[in-house]
Amino acid sequence: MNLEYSDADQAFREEVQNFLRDNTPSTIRTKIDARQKLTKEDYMAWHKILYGRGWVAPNWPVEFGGTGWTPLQCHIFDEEIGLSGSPRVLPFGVNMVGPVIMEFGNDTQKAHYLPRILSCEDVWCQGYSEPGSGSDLASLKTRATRDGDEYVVNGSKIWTTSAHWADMIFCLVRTDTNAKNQEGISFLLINMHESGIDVRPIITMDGGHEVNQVFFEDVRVPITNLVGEENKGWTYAKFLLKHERAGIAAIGSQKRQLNRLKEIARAEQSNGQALIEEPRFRDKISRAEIELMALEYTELRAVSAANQGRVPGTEVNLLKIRGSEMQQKISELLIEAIGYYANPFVPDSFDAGWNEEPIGPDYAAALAPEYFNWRKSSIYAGSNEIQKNIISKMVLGL
Amino acid sequence: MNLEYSDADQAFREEVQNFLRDNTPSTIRTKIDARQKLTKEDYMAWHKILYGRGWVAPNWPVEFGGTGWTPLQCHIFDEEIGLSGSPRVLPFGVNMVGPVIMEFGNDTQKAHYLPRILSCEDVWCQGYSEPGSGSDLASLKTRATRDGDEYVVNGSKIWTTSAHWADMIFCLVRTDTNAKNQEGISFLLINMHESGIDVRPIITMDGGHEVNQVFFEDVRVPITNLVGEENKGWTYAKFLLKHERAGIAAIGSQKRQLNRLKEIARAEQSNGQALIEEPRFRDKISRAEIELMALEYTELRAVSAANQGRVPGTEVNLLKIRGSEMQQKISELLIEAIGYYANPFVPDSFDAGWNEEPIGPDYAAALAPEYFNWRKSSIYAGSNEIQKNIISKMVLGL
Amino acid sequence: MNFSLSDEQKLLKDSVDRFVAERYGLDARRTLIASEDGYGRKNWKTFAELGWLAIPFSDASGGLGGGPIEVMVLMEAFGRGLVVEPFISTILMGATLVETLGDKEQKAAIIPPVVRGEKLISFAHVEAQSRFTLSDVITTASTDGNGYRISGHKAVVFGGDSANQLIVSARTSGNQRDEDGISLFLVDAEAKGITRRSYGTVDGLRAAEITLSNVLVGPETMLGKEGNSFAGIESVVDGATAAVCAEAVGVMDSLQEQTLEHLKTREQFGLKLGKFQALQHRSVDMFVACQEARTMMYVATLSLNKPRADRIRAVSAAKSHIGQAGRLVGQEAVQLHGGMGMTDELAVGHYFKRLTMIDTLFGNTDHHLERFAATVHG
Amino acid sequence: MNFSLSDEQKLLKDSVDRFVAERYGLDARRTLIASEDGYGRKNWKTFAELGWLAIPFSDASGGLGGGPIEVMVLMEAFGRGLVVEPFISTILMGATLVETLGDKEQKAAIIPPVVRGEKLISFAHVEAQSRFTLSDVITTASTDGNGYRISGHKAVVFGGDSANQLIVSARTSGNQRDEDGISLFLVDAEAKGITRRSYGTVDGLRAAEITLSNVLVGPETMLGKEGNSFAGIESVVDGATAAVCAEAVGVMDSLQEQTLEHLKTREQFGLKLGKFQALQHRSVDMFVACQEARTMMYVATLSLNKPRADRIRAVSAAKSHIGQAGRLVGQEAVQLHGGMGMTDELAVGHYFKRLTMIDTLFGNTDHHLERFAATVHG
Repeated sequence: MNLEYSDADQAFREEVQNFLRDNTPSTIRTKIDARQKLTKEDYMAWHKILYGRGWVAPNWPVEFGGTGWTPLQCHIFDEEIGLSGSPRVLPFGVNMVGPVIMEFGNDTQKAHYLPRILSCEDVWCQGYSEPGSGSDLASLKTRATRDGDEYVVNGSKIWTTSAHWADMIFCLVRTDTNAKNQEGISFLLINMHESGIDVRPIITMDGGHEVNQVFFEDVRVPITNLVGEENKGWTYAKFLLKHERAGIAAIGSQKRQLNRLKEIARAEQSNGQALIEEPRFRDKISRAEIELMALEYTELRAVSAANQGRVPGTEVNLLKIRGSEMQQKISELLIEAIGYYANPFVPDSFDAGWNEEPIGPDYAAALAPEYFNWRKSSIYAGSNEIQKNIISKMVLGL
Repeated sequence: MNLEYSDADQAFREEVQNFLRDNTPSTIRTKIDARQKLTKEDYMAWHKILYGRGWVAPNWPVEFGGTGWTPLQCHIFDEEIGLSGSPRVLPFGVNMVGPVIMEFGNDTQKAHYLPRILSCEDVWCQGYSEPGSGSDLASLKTRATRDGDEYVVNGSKIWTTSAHWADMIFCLVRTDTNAKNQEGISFLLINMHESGIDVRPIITMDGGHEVNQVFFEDVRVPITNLVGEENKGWTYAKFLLKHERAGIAAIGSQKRQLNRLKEIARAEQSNGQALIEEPRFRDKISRAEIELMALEYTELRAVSAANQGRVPGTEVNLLKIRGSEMQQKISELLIEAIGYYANPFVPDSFDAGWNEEPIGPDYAAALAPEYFNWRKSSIYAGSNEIQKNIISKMVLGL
Repeated sequence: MNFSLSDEQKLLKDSVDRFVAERYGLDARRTLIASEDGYGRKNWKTFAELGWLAIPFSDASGGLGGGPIEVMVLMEAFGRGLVVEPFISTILMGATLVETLGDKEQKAAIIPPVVRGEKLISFAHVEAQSRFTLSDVITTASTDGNGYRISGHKAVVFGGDSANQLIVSARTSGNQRDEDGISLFLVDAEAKGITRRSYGTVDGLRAAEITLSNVLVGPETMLGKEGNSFAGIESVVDGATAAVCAEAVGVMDSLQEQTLEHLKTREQFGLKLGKFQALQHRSVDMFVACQEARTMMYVATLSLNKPRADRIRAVSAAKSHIGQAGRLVGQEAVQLHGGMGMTDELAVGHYFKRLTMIDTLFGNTDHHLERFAATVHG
Repeated sequence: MNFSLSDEQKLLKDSVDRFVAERYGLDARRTLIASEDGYGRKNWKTFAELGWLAIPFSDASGGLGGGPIEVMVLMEAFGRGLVVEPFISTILMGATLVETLGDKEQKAAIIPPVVRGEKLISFAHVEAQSRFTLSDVITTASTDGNGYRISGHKAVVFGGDSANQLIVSARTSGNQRDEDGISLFLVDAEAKGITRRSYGTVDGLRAAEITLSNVLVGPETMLGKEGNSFAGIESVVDGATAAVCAEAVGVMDSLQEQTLEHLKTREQFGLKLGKFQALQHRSVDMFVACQEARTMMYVATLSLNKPRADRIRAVSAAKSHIGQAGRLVGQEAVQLHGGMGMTDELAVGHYFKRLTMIDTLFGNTDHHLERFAATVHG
């Protein structure tokens, strides 16, 4: 037992750090530092830089273009991405549909889609949730009806992140309406440029546009776009959930946020002293730091087990719960730190090119919208209530 | 709207204070100050003193020997009892079975039992819970089978406070085993000195003996001891619950505990200063004080409404939850205040007449046992989970 | 001891509840926020006609002689409706400072037009470094002939964008956080040397950063005695603090109702959400928080006219308590709504944002915990 | 980065787990507590035979050269079994102080008999006023010829009732809370001038109040250099703190298991308690708390040999975190057991009491939060 990273891992970490420092485009770096929105082009540019280095899909097997890194190396890579504030690669291709195609797709699908995911020729999004089925995913109603060599898809998906950027969507659709809920579902790949697809933005309470509702009206999809077997989609969806949640605790970016909190608490004044000197606020920071330490090493326990070849289990559910709670806690402390300057809201200031004086300190503008936005993290990717149901059943046997 | 007590209420409060100061026997006062256990004789003596003053049953109608006080006066009386640390009258006669007999008993029962409750000729206890039925009270199994002019009672009751002191027990018993759970239950008064009754002490984790398990084996009870109608006991039990919980938030005694906490925090040292000066602990006291303020005035909202003739509703459930949480919180702060001296445990020191030097400060000995003992308050009298179920259904309509 | 409204107060409550129910749908509010003024001039006129703007002022000043309870009744309803009109900034802060500290002429000049809805006044007090410390003022007013020249920067002045007049606090003596030495000046919002930078807030209000650069004012603009305004500021801010406690209670009750409605409607796994026990118990926690917040609203409101220490104890206890209760209710309301709770389309997010920002007004939970402790434990 | 036990450590774990499972039922423990010694002499002998008492000491001292991980393995199992034998006081405090600060002769005289189970030593350090401040010592040792005379009162000395020897801390110079000026003395527990008042504790251990009145000791009894013991005390106490973290994790895991067992067995309203969603989610909160507490146990244990600041950061983070997690798990375990959880008869209350008292040992949650903050933020 030990908490140390090996020399090789340390060297790997430095390699990642150097790469991130030397290869993040200055346009992106400027936006990150100013906490402005990244565009689709920014994400694509960054994806291609990682692709060029061979690092875009660390978790993939080497034969498909992965890195062959150990789980611990993948963790270090994720942590450094987060710490540096570099964008994460959009997960829908690389982390989600990619592994499903690898595992369950046919050779044609593998040959066609996987390279395009790696190179970012296709931007993907995920069609799971529907307006009527939130936590109860298996009650989904979007139908795919067989018509010759095609499926005809009708229905609607909601909370579809990046649908407005995407070329492809992977969908759970109902192919057998007579079967019980979880049976009768298929896993279908749909071209977003097909006619009959309508993407409508959903503005969230922070004023941002990340998610959409996607409408399908008689959208025709070749049956060759079916992954695996018809009516077996639920199996693939469950397989995918495990991949979706790797790194979900986002240790690196949480450490970055905590550092930012400390910087702000050093800069903010309270009654003539730095806010960080105020015992109550200092305690809150300390508690967050300790909780983050507990979260980090709980994740490392799982990573270390994976490093020794053990298959990850239900610890992802625990990490999802605690990771989202921590993100929310730190973002709450961030707005608490800035007092009255949490109030001003200048949406334009989040766009690149805005170069007016900030209202109040330059770190303040984004914090309240970020706090509002982070409320999503205990809702999405399986709400924390669903995570608790899962742990209760699968781990505790209740 | 105003928060002020009227002059008449203030004068009443002073009358109560003076009475308590002048009439609490010194033997009892000494034990209270030393935080020693009161005996049955102490409780009976105190009961008789209040009886002598006509104050033993404030909530009863004047015709039965009550005081005719307003609900606000009753609240003031309770508060002063708690603040002074005087014993509370055992509730099972005065607050529980008394009102049931008044409302549902026949004239013979009223004439026989009510005066004896007032004068403490009978000490009562309550036979509700059973080993198999905790929160699910209506699943009780103790049976009363009719045999001529008698019922024959078999079964067992648990958590019976003061059963080892009691002359009488009021019991919920099953008189119709074919009826659904809540039907088929009757309300029976049983003489504890009857043969076939066995009282076995239950020692709680604080080392104390307050509760018992009571066993009934072929206990013969005259049918004249049935209150109201056979198989209607559940109605009477529900009626009683409202009476049981009046004053459940125990504002006066909680204020007394909070004052004690402050005294101890002034006496205890932490790093060369009084513990109460330590910002973290000071905050905990302040938070407790604010929470207690919220609880007190929430209760006063209910009392004030009752004073204007409105019937008390489900606020008792809220007061039960928050009252018990506060008791537990303050008792937790009390052990936190004394550091290492929470550890020593000298059971004899809680008995009257023990006059050795205390281990550590004289206020320390009882605090850990009290903390352990107060864990009961979120379990008994309808666990807080049951209270939440009730609010959810009755108030929120879920 | 009495927690019932008088018959007159009940009429006021009916009237404001009706206004909010009929005029303050989410869409109407959106339109107001997007408008140039950022609030409804017509609404403000209605407030004046209904006498609401006159409530806190004495008969002598041209008001209706109402008190904290009437203000509480209004503010609770404003919370339920997420009303954006500048009632706090103009009525409870600006004009109430004039009522509290002004001389006869100042009251006569200001309160009647305010009450008629013709004049807006904001209190330009908070500064970038001051956080919640009311005595932390570095804006200075130095004498110049009979008058003064004021220079400094005032931060997040609510209603400062639309105000006709500003009450500016400035230091005429003393050090940065001294209570003595703070003076107040009634300044025309368009006066020479004043720069206003206006903006919206995350919860749909308007505010401004206000820079004063050698703004020349006459001696008649001074409100109260030179260097002696702190006690007045403190009592007015305590009143406004109790008022936002009432607003918070209105917001919280509405969130609780919206959430219950959602739980009773939305189905998952073949059951209404409200049948899931974990959500039931969390709804009860929200309910308890709302009830206790209401209690503390009463305690604060009914203590405003008590001696200073009692007032501080009650107001700070309430603001601290409601800050925590509001966090619980707001966060749970969003969570129990699921994805829909995150959208701009549904009301719940807007209520959540207002509740979040109320915690930053006049001192957050921790600030008032400290103030309570300092008053109670010395 | 590795969280697996070595094969040897796994053998140790099997052995201590087996001992606890087979010998430490609640009734056996009750008998030990009620016995005159308050612990099992036979058990202690077994510990010696199995080599457990030798684990933390170097080969040179007659030990087995084990480290923090082996101690953690033992302590976690002791937590699961609520073991009352004086392992912390004698092995982790008393003898480890000798190992850390003693000279060759002292080690030779003390560690071998301790390891053989023939000698018990307690550390008499805490005083009535000191709370959790390790440097707060007013017991004095003044020179007398070649030796010293020690006077003072030592509070809640665990194992102090049965110890053959005491290590007494006393001030040879400096002021009440100075780190410099604290010296340690090896004193015979029966020495002239020592009064011991023994008692049981709420969680079934034994301790004593120890009064020293002009106790004369020779210069050879001094452990370490005069006035220079603080660093040694601190590191030994950090080790013991990490050890009680491991004990707490054992207690918590057991409480979690007992509670799950209860929820799976007990029926109410026609259903197993474990089918009620509110209780399911609370069980998950307990589970998460146990998991994170285990993580922090590893972090503390694996940081004990790091530089001082790193060690403090890890140990204080762990003790603080586990204090909170333990409160949650303990209180919920009792609550979810209902009335039965309150009884002396069931195990759950005994585990709850031990967990509660662990928070008072070596500094509670708040103390370690402060210590963490002071180390991290300076």
